[in-house]
Amino acid sequence: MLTPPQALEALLFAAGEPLEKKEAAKLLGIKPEQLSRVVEALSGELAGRGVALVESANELELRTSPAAADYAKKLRESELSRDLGKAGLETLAVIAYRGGATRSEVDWVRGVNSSASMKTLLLRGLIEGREDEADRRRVRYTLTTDALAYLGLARASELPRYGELAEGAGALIAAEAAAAAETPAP
Amino acid sequence: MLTPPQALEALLFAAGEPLEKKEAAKLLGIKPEQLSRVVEALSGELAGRGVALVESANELELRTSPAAADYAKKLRESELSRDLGKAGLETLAVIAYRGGATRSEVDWVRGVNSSASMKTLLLRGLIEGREDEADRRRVRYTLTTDALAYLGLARASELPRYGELAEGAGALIAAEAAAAAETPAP
Amino acid sequence: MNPTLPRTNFHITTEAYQGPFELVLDLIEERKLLVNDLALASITEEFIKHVKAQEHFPVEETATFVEIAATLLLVKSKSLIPDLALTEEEQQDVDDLKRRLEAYEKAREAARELARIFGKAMLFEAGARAPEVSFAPSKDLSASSLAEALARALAARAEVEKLPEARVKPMITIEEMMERLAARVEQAVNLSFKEFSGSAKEKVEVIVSFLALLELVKQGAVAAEQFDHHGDIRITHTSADSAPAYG
Repeated sequence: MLTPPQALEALLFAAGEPLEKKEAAKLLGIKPEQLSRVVEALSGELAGRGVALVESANELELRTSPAAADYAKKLRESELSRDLGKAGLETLAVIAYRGGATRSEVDWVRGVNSSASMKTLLLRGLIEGREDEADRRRVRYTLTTDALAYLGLARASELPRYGELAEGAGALIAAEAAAAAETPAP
Repeated sequence: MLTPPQALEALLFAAGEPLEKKEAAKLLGIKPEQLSRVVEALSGELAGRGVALVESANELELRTSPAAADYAKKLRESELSRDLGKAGLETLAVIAYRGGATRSEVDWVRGVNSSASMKTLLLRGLIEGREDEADRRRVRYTLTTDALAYLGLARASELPRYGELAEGAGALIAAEAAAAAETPAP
Repeated sequence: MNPTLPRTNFHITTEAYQGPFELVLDLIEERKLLVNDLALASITEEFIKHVKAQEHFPVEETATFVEIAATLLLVKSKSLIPDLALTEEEQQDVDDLKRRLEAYEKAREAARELARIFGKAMLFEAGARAPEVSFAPSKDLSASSLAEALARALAARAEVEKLPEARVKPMITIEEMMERLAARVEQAVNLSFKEFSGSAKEKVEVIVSFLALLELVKQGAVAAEQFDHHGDIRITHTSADSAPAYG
């Protein structure tokens, strides 16, 4: 009999692609709120192995571990795609370090219209948009597991200098208020 | 730094298919006669887990372990019985109304990366890919005959609001193709 | 700020500034200052010079650059003439600018961190195994659900393309603001003129050149406004938040 973390590993391995957290909980026969403990346990068990668990806001995926990059690269040279430009990186940074952002938040922080950068990131599958749970008229963008994989990170909290560069809740609320004030009701 | 068994695990994971032992030793930078000890070590580490190392005379492969067979089966059933959902239907619609489309064309119409949806549609036998006649490096996806029969259609032009919707998608593709040709990375 | 980070990627001098915040922060960092009133006042002139000199000015952002110039001038005015009382709205503009600059400073630093690691130690996905295909349509699949899905996707795209234009801010308010500010600075100078003692002459000169600067910005604002007749000037705050789901 497999333990829940081992069952999760098997599921993710069999899926071969990102699995929705909701779906994973269902297949494991556990409640969604119990999943985070299983995720944590599996991450721990995989520490120092050749395979790592990558966790985005909505999905889970198995990937080769950061230390294995040099080996795996030999097999998959073609996947290394071109760098992002400055605008793309800034947009990705706002979304990453805020743990997700709406389009107006990105514009607010960068001081320029970020539509073109957002579009490229969406097309490259580095960010995904979903209805904001707090306000269903808005879309909140978060990093995909693919974006984390390009950065060599298992989860957003591993971002470099995360504590220092992540925006506190206060700044976020200010940004929302500012954006709301300038945005007429749709 | 990874140990050789961990590096082997990453290699087999990234390969997906069975890897020749000779090739594995070369990629690990070890002599072929040293491989068996690495294989043994990895087998030991994976014992009782959701993933197992399968060894034949000449090849190595990672597979879900027998103990995890039930989970893999449940996953497969769930993958095949799930609703296609918004992303899946949109992707299938672009391919249907265009009478075939490349991956980039689908992305352009939807404005987001559609790889995951395409994979699902392929797995469920709703679309199939063939070399694009215009450009052999690309794959062109079309609806399978099964899918057309299920929809009760003899040809794409019988789809509801065909003229209007096919034209709308075509216009977006033309605009995006032109933009992609002239702009470098953001 | 980590001084050991390579920053060459972000200081290509031939590249046009993408947005006003980038220019403001570069000017402040050149002077090794922190984002505060003093720093903002000290870079105002330089900012305006850059804006005027920039040939490859991103058309869409002209309005934003002028707007930021106006706010910087408020800060500068206040630093030169402490008697000048800012209205509540003006003070809010100044506070808002400082908050946004702080947020952008972090985002820019974060972007440098991401540039450093992006693609360097990639986590590779599982190798593709040949899929076992079996025909499995779903309950939500029908010719009409396909039509609805495509119509919805096309509508969402049309909305995204359309939204920026919907939020055009009239440029005239900036010009008006400049004029009001110039008038108020002149008045404040006249009022407090007698208080100037020994160094009065110097200070008057500073303020006179500052007024000339204001005049330049006014002209810039007018030019930008005229440009608006030929093409839309877009303000950055879109809430074009309708986008199809990823997948």
